Amino acid sequence: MTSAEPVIQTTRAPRVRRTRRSRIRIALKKAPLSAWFGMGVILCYAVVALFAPLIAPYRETQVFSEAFAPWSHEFAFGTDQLGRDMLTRLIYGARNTIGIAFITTILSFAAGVTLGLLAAMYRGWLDQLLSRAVDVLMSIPSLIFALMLLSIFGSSITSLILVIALLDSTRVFRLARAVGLNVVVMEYVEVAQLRGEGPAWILRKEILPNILLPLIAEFGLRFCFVFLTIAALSFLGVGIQPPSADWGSMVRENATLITYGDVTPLLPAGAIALLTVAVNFVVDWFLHSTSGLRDEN
Amino acid sequence: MKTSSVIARERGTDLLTVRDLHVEGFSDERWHPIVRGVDFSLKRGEVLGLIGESGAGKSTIGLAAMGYAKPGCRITRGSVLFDGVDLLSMSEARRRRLRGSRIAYVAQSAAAWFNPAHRLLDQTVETAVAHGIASRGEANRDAVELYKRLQLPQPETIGFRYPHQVSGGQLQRAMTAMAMACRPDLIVFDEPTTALDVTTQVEVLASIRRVVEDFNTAAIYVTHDLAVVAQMADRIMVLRHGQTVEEAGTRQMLTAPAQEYTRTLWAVRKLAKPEIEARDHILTIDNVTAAYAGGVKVLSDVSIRVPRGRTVALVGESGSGKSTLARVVTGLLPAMSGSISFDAQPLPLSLKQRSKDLLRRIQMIYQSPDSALNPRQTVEEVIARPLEFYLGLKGEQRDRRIGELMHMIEMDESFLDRLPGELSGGQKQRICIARALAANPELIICDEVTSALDQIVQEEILKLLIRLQRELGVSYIFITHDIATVRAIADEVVVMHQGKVVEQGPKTEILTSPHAAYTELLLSSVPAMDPDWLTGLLAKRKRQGTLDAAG
Amino acid sequence: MRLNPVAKTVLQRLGLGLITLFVVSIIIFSAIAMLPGDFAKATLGQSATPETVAALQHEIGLDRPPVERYFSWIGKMAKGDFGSSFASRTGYRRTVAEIIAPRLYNTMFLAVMTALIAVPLALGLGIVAALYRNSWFDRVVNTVTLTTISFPEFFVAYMLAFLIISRDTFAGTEFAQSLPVWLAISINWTLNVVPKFPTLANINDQTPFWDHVWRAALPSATLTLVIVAHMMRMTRAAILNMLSSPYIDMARLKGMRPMVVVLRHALPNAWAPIVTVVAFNLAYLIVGVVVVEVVFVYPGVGQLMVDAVRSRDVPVVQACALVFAATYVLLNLIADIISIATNPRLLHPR
Amino acid sequence: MSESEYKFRVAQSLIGRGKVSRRDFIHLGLAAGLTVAASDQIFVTVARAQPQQGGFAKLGMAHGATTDSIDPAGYPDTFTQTAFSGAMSNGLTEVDAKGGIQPDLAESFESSNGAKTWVFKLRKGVTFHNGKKVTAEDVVSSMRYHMGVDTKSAAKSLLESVSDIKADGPETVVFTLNSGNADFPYIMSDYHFVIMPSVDGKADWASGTRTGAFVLENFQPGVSAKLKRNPNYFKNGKPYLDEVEFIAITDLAARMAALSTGEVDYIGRADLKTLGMLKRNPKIEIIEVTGYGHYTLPMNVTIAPFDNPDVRMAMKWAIDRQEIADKIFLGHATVANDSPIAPAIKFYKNPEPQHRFDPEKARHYLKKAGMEKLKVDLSVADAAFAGAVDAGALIRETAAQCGIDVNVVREAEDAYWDNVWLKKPWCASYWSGRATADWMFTQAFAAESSWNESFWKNPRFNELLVQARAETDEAKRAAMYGEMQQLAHDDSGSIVLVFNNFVSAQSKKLGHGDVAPNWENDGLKMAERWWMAEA
Repeated sequence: MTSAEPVIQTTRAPRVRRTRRSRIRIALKKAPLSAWFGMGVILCYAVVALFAPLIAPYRETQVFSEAFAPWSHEFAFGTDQLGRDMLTRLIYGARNTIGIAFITTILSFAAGVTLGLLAAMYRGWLDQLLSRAVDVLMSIPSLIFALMLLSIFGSSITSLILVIALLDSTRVFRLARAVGLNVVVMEYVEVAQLRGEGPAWILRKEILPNILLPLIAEFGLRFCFVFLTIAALSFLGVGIQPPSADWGSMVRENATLITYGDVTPLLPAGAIALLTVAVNFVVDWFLHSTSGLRDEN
Repeated sequence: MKTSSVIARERGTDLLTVRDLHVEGFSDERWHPIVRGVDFSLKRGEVLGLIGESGAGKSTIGLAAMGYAKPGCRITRGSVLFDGVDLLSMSEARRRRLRGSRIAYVAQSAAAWFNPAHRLLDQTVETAVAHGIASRGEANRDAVELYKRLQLPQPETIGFRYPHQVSGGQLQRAMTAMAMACRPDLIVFDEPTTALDVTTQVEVLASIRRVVEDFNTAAIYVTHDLAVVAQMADRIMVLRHGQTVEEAGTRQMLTAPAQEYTRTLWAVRKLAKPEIEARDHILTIDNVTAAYAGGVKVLSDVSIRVPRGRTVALVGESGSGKSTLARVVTGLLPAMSGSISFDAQPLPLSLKQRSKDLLRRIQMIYQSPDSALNPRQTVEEVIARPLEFYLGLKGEQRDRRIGELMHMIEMDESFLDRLPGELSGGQKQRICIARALAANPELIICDEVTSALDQIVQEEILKLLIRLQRELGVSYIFITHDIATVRAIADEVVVMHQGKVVEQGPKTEILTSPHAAYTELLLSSVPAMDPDWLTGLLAKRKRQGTLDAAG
Repeated sequence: MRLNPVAKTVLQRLGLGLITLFVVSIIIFSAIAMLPGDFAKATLGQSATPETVAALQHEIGLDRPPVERYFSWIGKMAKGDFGSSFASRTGYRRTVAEIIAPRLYNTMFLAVMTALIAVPLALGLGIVAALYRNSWFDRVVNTVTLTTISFPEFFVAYMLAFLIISRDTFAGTEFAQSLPVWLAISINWTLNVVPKFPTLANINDQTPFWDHVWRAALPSATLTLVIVAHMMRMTRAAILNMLSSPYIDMARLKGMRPMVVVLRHALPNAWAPIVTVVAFNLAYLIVGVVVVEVVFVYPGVGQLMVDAVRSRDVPVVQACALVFAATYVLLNLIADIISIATNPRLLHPR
Repeated sequence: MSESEYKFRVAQSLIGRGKVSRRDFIHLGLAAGLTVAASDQIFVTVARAQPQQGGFAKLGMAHGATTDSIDPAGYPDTFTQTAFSGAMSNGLTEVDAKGGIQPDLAESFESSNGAKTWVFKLRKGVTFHNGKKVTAEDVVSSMRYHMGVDTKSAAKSLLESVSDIKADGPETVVFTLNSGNADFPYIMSDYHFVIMPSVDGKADWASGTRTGAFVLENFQPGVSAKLKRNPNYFKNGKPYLDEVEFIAITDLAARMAALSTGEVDYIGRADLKTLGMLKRNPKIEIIEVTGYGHYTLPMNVTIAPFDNPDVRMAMKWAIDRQEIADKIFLGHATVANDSPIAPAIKFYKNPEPQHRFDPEKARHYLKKAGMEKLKVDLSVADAAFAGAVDAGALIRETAAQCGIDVNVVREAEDAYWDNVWLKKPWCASYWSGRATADWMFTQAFAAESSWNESFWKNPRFNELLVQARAETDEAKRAAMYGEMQQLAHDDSGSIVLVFNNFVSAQSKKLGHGDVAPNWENDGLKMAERWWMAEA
């Protein structure tokens, strides 16, 4: 505060009234080019995923007579081994892969954040119990464990989502607990405790809003990891199952073509990579703007 | 300062000349001016005091005098002539050679400015060795010499400790030793004693002053504390909003400031509330003992009475247990033994056992409004919550009450949709006060509520608190380490030291004729607005042999 | 008694680690018990008669209740006996130890080889990127590493294999013929500069050391690409994080060169997060490389465990899981020890 | 024919015996009016066609697991079968390249008593790898290893009809069967029935001592098996190779890459997708053999709606077998006609009419069954066969055009054979095929067989099956098997989609004769039969 007048700024008119929307607008305006690129790509993917049936030229599983058709007007990226349009498969692949990864990440965050914050807030035996449980889960190789669990519960999409969400929530738990611990010691949390607020209110109103940014950043990263995990599981044969199109399986199915310099497997792999890079750009920007770290030179 | 040395220094030539200095800082994606055209010069061996409130640009100027701008800042215009060469136009490599060797820096919080990963000695000698001024062995021996001069305990071995292993006062002196390692021509002191307790501050000031004089080093001494700068500087420059308000010799500046702003600055330390007798006690603490997990006792056998509608100031240095006492009263740290009664009723010791209404009646305000306000809640959300939670107010009723509270803390209602980050420190503290008031409390515990604020703002807040007490009849427990604050607000004073109550009584009595030796030491360590205060105090203490005892 | 903080952490973590291993063994055992089918059905396959299956189940003790089997297993474990694979037959004992040992050696070999390349590379790149942050170098390194982790691991592996194959085939492809001659020639030349690493890493216990290195080159390169990004980014971030500390300003004000500022003043304080990430990635090198093992036919523990899960060879699965869990626990312990050792506050309490 | 041409011809015939050097041959070729390149080409081709001694072949197998062992009770896939049965061991008989049965360790065999008694005479002077002579006792122990209550052999069911085995002197073994079986020698060619030395009356499999062309040198389960030539092998001149290494490369792309980079000389189960591109490589040869294996979709005829023969017929017409052959198997399969007997098998007869995709006919039969529309579940998983799920997708598309809504249900791959096959009303299945019609029908179509996957019980069929088995008159047998194939085609619940082709790829450095169709990898005997044409 810079004013020296003993009279307080009772009369001073505040600056423009700031709503949440205007704050977001200001933040967006400051975003660097890479973040804009990232957001643009994510938006495109989201649109494609949401409106796949409208955008795709054919039905997801529609079969044409010609397998391995070359690129043409009719089939922009040719057809696959069953004679399905590659472009259509890519578009539906976006829907399936992103959709599943998104739901999985949401679930893993819901579980991880809730438990992590509870552990941070209550410490003691609850913290010990949860932390040790997470240690145990993390010490089992996750890919192989996922493989086992999926074998037990079947490779349905539901169990795929639940299993990956469970294994992934361990890392979210760790992060949420760590950032939560930083916030729990803040005096405004103490103020709420002194006021007599219940734990749910404190979690939701005092702690969560303050760890949202790192969590969102982590969300982006975990989303990508889930993506790659699904691809790896598809590689081991328990990922998203055909005839649903998914990028991991599409890479896997066409992998042998790479040996002959065929670019077909590059399309889904590139689609995965582009999204991952885009998400990371946005995450970098988020982390950068929250850490208060300035890259000057 | 000692008159003889002042004369000697005045014979020096111009060492540093700063002309038309402009510095900008980057925030909200924009460059804002921080320093707007400051000129000054400094002779060899001379000490210049830079004084001003936060945001006045005094630290920035101090760094700019080294040709350095903090990350996020840039020097946009001006020249800094050091020994005849412009620091701003020379190459980075040449500037680097000057830094540390001929111009050195001593920072406010040595604990943060020392690298935690290296031993003190390694950091002390680093500059000398890196600049090729001394060999490692020579530098080590010299460092020990400097430690001795700065009166560090065990100068032979203290260098082998890590920063976290020594106390704040010692660290500050070690940092001065580090700055002195190359015997620079100029040292920039950036609030070197602000983070220290008053009793420690005296010693550090004395040490610093001695080495600066011994080596005839020129210095820029940046501080917000007039009394401190009065002890150290030959000349004082008052800054405001990145501009010079006025500049003059120390004595002249203290006695006859030319500008109105300077006079306001000088005046703030004179606020004093007349004390009033109390009728009864709202809070009685009897023989309370408390300890943190791990069994370290922080309070032992503490008994305090808080008169209704009055203010009890809890005075003591860091570690005296005064903040712990606040936690005991609020129930966050239930006392191990002893009893507390509130409004003649026994108060459950643990927070969990207290009723909602009881919680409402005791509120707390914290030292740092930054951490006491949730950065993600608007002012309205902050103030409204206690209204809804305790009083169940809704809709129009609630909004009306919020309006009243804003009025009470003298803030416009248009602030309601702001986030704490968009407010100044004083405004934030007002919001914290409003939040406490919203509960209609009977007792408010104020934990160092003014110490993070500028002095003018401090005064405003103190006045506000006094007015509210008068109007609402609320009682305060006012925790502070600052005697001026005590003078301003207290009716009764409790002096604490190492977890025990040293003395308790009416303000005037304690401040004028203390009974306990510790109280006396504490009071005598508070710098006065008199350039000869430190010299006099040191002389007096030397006679009494109390200087070492206090360390 | 006041213990040295390192010793205290080690003891505490080892204790917790043992409990972790115990719980892991229970979880894995139950998981296999819940898997459909068992070893007998899995090995005998489609055409086995029920009597045959029953006879085999009896021989390997699968007809006993799971709880009893678990306790007999853990009883042996406590004595250091990992037991025998279900693939053992009367007169033909295959102990779990002898099955795992060579695989574990291979896995460790690959992990150490990769770590020796990847960790210095990641730290170096991270430090240089932090030093020249926002320079073109920083941006290029960031984007490249980011891209490598953005592709599925097996895709990276296939791409590397493709590069090797292209040495011989590139000139004949339509793509090459569509390029200008000079470009085609130079690409072909570039491809042939790379040594012809084997795409098949099928080593065995008789493979000489350097041949082992040679054969493990591609798997190692794949893993390097996969893990460098994470470690490099963390190194960079940790150092940058430190660069906003006041003591970095102090170092600059003391006239230290930027390299000295980063190496002597920022890096020592950034070890803890870096070491944690390095430990995480090393654990991944041992625990998570099953995909790379499959693609390059490298006989490591990951593939062994997947095989054992498929065939329900419980003792082998259990042993693999314990080896993995122990690796995880130990690496984290080492990371913690390094974090303490590099932090004077923890190493030398007041 | 000029003299030089004559000399050239003679020289060609001498190449194989290593009597003519490449250089001399080219000179002769020049003399005969050929270019250097042309005569060199002829040299290489001729040389490949002639077995040569020596060399070390690396063979990439599509299977291999860490639980593999040399125990003949197992041998679950091509790795163990080719390496341990085919290369290391011999059975009493073997199937030749034309699908005929030949004696192997046996010198001869004959039946009596309506094919109920079979007498095998052993070859004289054959020894195990350790020098011990092979006796009838060894044969009896080896067979008993797969019999009895407590055997763990996967081949137990094959010998269930054997009531007694005994040695008649050191060189004769007599099998007594419960009922006549004219094809019993074929059963003896099964890869499980390798002859092992008898130790204390029990077959000793663990030592790895067998009679085969190769001796096991090093075996790392799931990784590789290295074998070296058995110098005392009883077949004259064989094996040609000095050493073979079988390498487990389960990943398809890795297998293809290993062949392309020359790290292996042969791979089983080549990638069909890139076969066209692989063919362009002049150093690579591709071998395709129609095997006995076939892919089926058994419908449980005891459960509605498949209890109605017309529904079954509608389903049979609603599937485009050609499309499945083209797309799932990329043309590397032979369209089948709802009979499990492969063209290469004796008594094969293609039933009439050929079932193909015909929406008209499918609707016709559906209507005949009294239905307009039909909704059925098809349970699939790639555990049944690779591509089963995709096949389901194709079937759904074609069936939809016939008014049949096929709901493709994905099942878990693990324990598919436990939980889905024989349990779900309609699912996908695979048979590796049997060498004789009787064997195939007995296992998969006979009423009492536990693997009668469509639960089909046709009295006439089962009557014929028993009669034909004991019948020794070839013509009568042919007629009976012809009728049985027609019955299966017309009435059974098994939709037989296609017969698989074994597609392997190898470096042209490897030479071989005709390739046997009974199993993959030249009837599992590639190590013994193939040679290295150029080092």
